[in-house]
Amino acid sequence: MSRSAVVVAIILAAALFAPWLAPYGEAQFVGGVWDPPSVRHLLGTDNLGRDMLTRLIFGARNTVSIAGLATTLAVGLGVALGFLAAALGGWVDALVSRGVEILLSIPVLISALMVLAALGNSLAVLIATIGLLESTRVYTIARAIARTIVVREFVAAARLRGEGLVWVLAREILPNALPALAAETGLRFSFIFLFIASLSFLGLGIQPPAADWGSMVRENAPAINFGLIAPLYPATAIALLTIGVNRLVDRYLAAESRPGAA
Amino acid sequence: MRGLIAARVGMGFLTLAVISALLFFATDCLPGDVAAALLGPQATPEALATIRASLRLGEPAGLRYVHWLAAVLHGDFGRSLATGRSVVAMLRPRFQNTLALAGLAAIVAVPLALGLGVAAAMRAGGRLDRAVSTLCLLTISVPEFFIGYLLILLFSVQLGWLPSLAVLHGGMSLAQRLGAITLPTITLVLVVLAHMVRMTRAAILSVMSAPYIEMALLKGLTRGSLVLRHALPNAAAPIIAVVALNLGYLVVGVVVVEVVFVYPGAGQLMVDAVGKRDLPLVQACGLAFAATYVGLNLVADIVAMLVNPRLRRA
Amino acid sequence: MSPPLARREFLRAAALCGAAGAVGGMASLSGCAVPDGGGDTTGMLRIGMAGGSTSDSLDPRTYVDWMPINIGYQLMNGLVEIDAEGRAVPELLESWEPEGDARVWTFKLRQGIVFHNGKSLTPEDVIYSINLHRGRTPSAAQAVVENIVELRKLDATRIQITLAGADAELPATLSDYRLLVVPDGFEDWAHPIGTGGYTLEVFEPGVRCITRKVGGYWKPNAAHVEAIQVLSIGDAIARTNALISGQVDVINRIDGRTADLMRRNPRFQVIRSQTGQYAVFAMNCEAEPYANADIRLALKYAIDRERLLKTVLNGYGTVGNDQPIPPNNPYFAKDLAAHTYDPDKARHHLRKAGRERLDVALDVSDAAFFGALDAAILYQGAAAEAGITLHVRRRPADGYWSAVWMQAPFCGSYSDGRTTVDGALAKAYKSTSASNETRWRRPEFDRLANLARGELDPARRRELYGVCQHMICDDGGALIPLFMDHIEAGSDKVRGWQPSAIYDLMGQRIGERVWLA
Amino acid sequence: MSAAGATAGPVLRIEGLSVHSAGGVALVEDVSFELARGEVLGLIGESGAGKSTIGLAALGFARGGCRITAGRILLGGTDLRLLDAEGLRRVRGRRAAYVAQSAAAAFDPAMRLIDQICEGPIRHGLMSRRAAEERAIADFRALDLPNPATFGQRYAHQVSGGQLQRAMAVMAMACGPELLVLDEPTTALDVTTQIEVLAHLKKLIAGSGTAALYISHDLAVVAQIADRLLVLRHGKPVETGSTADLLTRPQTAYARALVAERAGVALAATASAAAPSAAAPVAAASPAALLEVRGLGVHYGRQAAVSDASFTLAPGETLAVIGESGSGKTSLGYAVCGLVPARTGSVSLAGVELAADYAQRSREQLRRLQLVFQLPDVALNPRQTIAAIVGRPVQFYFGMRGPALASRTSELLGLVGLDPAIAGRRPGELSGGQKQRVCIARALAAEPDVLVCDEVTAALDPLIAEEILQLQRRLQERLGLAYLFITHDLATVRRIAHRVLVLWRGRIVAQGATAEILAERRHPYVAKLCAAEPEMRPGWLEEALARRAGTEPSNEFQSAGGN
Repeated sequence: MSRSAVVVAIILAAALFAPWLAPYGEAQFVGGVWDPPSVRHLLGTDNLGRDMLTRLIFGARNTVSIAGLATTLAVGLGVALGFLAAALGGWVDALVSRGVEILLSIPVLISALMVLAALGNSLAVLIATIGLLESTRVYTIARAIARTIVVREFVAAARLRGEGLVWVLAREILPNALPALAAETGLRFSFIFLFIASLSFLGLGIQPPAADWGSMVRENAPAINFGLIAPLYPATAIALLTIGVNRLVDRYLAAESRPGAA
Repeated sequence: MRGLIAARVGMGFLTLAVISALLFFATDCLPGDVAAALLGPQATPEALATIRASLRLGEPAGLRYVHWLAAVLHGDFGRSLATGRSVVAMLRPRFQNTLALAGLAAIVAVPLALGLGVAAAMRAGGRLDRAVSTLCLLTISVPEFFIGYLLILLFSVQLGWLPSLAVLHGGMSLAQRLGAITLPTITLVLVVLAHMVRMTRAAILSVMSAPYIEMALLKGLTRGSLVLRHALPNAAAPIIAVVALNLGYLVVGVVVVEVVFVYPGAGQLMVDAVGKRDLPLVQACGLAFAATYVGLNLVADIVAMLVNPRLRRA
Repeated sequence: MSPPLARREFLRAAALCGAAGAVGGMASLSGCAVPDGGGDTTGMLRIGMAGGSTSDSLDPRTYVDWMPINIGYQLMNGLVEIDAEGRAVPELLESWEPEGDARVWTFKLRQGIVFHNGKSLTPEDVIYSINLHRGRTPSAAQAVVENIVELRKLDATRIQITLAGADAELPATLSDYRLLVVPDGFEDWAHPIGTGGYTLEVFEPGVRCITRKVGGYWKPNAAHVEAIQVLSIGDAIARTNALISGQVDVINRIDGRTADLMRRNPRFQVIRSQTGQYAVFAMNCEAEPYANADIRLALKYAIDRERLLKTVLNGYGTVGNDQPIPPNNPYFAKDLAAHTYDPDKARHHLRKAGRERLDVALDVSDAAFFGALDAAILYQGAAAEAGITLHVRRRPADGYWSAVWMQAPFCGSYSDGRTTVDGALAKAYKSTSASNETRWRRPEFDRLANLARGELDPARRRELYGVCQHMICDDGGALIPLFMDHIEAGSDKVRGWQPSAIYDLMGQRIGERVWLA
Repeated sequence: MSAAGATAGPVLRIEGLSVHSAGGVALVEDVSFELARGEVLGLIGESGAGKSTIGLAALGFARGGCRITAGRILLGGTDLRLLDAEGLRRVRGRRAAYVAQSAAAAFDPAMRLIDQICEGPIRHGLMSRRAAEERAIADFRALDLPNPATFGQRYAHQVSGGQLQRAMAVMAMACGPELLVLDEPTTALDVTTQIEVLAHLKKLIAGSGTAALYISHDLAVVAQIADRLLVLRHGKPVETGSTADLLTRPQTAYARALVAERAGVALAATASAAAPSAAAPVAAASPAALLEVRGLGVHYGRQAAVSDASFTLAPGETLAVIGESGSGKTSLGYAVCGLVPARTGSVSLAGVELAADYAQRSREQLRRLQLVFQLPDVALNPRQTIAAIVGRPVQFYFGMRGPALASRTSELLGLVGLDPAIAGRRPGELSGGQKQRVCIARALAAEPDVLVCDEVTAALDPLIAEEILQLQRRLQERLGLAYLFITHDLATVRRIAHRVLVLWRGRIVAQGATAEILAERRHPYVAKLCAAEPEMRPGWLEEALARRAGTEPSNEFQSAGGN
């Protein structure tokens, strides 16, 4: 098990068994504001006097689960539409690409407020919103990758056999697009951590007192001015998971780019 | 090829029209209106009524949009509901500032990202590759405003080398201006660098095992020209896409950096406009961003076609 | 034989295609992207303040946020000023006399005052300036002058104001920051003409403003600095960093912790003003379950005010007792029992209301008041001890005052300090007020409040206002946990800087008051 | 074949060379040989005998994962194994050049041909850009490439396989290297192009004194160009000697089998040339035409690739389509399959007219008409396993699953002479020959009525090609399978084709029974085709060149026979 795999495993374990691992309650006030690390509070306390370690553990659960679901939705939707646009071309490509362009050029503030005004605020809405908005970015990259694969002969061979579009996309194009898509997915997962926080800041996100790493960085950020490192704990947690996940992607990418693989 | 471009430009205008409609009706159906936003909580109903009458807010949204569209077709983007000043006059200086900052960041970020991405791909698995990847992944683990705070804390407060306020005004010399926007530029570069570096690296690696790369190696080319002249062009499609995406972000999504560095950009103007439900201003800002983005996408598609000849047929 | 556009050249161009748009932008960077100005900076007071917006205007009728108000006081003068002790003192109105039942007042105009355009101050100017906010006007100050029935020029130096209802503290009411005096018939708000100590040089809404000193200012001991530059800095940390790194001399609205940090550094000074500004969780008394008085009391006992004061404000404030009059106000009812945190008493009131448990939602956003979300989360923790499940619903700051305030049954709200007790009561507690956020309508309260307003005898007025405070505290729908201090900070070079009785930055008159050492 | 002048020391000396794969399997064991200036050594052996590995080792290179484990590689006195990466880099392309087997895959799809060809000399600082381009254009003209001045402007996908292979030769010779490694350079070419490329290479090698390592499986081709031969089997040297000695008096049993095999094919070719021998199938005289093509026209933009082609194909019949590269053979095949929609004319299968575009054809129609691509490197999905590639049509058309599917897949792999154990591997790990057999297996998996083969057996060595042809004949007799066989190998045409169709610049110039067409050679072009078939006799190339350079083709070809 490589180092990064261990790190990711630890974080997933924390996410899964949060209630049993956390020393205190998720919303429990246990001390002063930004108390330094002590025996009772290994990482000190946060901006409201809650135990930082507890918040990180519960934060892991919310962040990883929501980011995981949102990434799956974003990558699934983005890749499917991207491949369809590349494979079919013509008006399908034009229609979807322009639609994506529209979504991308509307500032996130307005789209988030629009969704909030229309659908209210629930975890499902949060995940759907992130999934939809991020899928536009995945779409752009997936389409670019697929366009170079669609013109190759083995795709023509499959189509000539009478294969359906779904088979061509899933078994002929996807395997060749996986290395680059894996890199994109790894990054998208990390971008979404912070996207959850910025949406929560707008009111469309995780309701207090639930914790998520991105919001913890935002709430504790002022401490940096007083020479306190409170915001660095959640920031480090995000960094560890980000580097862990993307290092695993690199391992897969290295295996895939060995000659004979492509 | 020219026919293709003309069609795309036509589509671009259509897209802008749809965006303007979407922005209008979206902002319009958000709670509250410009009168309530202007007068604040203590407003009396009579005062609200006066303003609403003077700004013709009573008319149905559809009609107001048609009026706006008709005016735009005659080149008049209308006046701000909140201040009565011409929307274009309010937007132009700020949009120039946004483009200047985004441009400066792009000039630094894009070549740097491609360079680092290529270097990382060339020595995949080596120390440089790991170092570059770790640095990039660190920058995307922290929200933009926090990167800004850290830079200000280090360069402005501790070392005092650079100002933390990027308030541009006429009286400043070019050196002062550049000094003022150095920190925001560094922040933006760090924010967009990671995505481009990682995608460049992945795209090149997924091409490195192709037979023509082996052939180029057997022709005795240096690893550098091998990657730059053969791997990069064939891996260009996703790279161009990710560069376009991030340039779009530099222009459309940079409000946070404007807030932290107090930079008079169009992002903050749009946030205020939305907050005040100042529809003509929201439209103008929205269209400026959208036009930039649609333009970027068009250029990206054309470059992708030029770089990969096989796409030209498609 | 070379191909028309060698692909290599194009590839290099493609790598920089993102910058193509920027080259245009770069050209503008050296050009003047923003109008010129801001020349001499010697002896310039640099203020970095929150409260600016790109849609600001210098027309007093549009003043809602703090930056335009500050600039207003640099260029123009008000009718009446509030001094450090909170008393109404003359500004352009030299003296005043109420008649009989405080319904008709006569004001004497200060003489020898000249506008920046050379025109001397006349009653017509004052009357025009007040009428700007009366009748069909878009002004938010309409409520303040609503009580005025008639405004008449008596002679070259005096004007008479007739009120609908008696108001013993009319002078204090006329100290409102929107009642600034401009020449009769003046309309060109882009270049306001006032009697203030400074004239406008550069004004970019939501960015910055520079005013330069005018010679011969009538007000004694005022307008010391050569010029004033106000920068709009919305972000609190950006403001703090700007001050620490010496780019500004004065900043407003800092939080309790930054205040402590600043006080430890001799290069800076921290000014703390207790102006009666308070945070409130407003319950809609006409909606369930808040219609029941016991439910309201249960909720009032279920909040830990001391912890809020320590955690949210870091001590920079005073504990509130669910009524709008602050302890440092002469009319404060000292005999009021404090609603200190008592989960058992809260449960007792719940049971009186026939319930074992209570499940309510509190809508809140930092747009309501600084630290509102943190306060709500702390309240959530404390209320749980009293068997009350409080769902904190975070709402967007955008459009908060239209979509949440006065809409959600239980939401965060705010009130800035008022110059008069009646102002405070009229704003949110009288049945007739449009901004009665708790919809707590008691005719008896209205009668007593109006009686007190017209009562000239201070002792009697204090007794009446005492009863009013009891009524709001015991029965009202406003849970007021904290009075919040205004905290501002600046470099030690700024001299003559005093705490103020209303608003911050010396009642927004810092520009003409302080000087640089 | 000029005598090998041993002026300076040997250009290349390899001693005790061993190369192991990533898994530790020995691909090449203890191979030694020497190569003097201007000399050509032929490396002969079945596919998988390590020929390419040795060729690459001559440039100090080992494919992904493999390692040169023992031996010395002396190029003009310098041992490549002692050089660091930079040293190797300076040698490759400049002093030693490599010509890959599949030019289509070896050329960078996103770069103009002229840029790739001139890249070597420019990067090695030998020539200015202008000089490199002029030399390339001169070489294009020397190799009869169409309008040489602008040929370089085109991209790899805009040029035919044969033209690309010649461009590859130009690229290799661009730096005037001391050593040239040719990895089966002409196998994928039709015969007339083959002799031209061979002639050009021979002239280059002789003229510039370049030493050449010629890797091939086709004895006849190597015989024309190699001075000496080295026979390899499973990575170990079997026999070596001068070409003449080895062809006439092979010592070892394996070498003898190889020579006999090639001679046998030649014999059969000559036999059938005289009269359709028993081996040649008699056209089954069933009346109903399985495939009927009327007035077929194919256009790329304004250029007409095929115009007014009409022919029929009966069940169990093999129709060969022969013609020079660029004559429209492939376009005709693609149009029949609907991959390139024909602009005029019609194609009908068993009486039912097929839509011009494959997308509109029914699944059954697509199943009954299968196409095998010319270039195996690009026709197989690099990320799928062989089992998936070959198994999919069986699963798709016949719904077979699980063990039944697995056994049918193994059966198909066996059919085309592949060890079923490779089912788990990916195309990238196979040799060119193995890949082509996977393509054929994939087509046969659909059990089609008509199989359109675009130069499929060209890349296979004779032993396997023979088995494929016998297999196709068996399927033909058992299932009545019909073939539209696009090829340039007249030997194959004689052995299996009932009828022949000759294409010249997109038009059918001759059509009829194989024996008739090949015998009478009325059309000058057909004669040229027949005369160009290489025989396993040294010196034949010179005669053929002389003949072509001379006048009308003489018919003494008739009496050529293996000796």
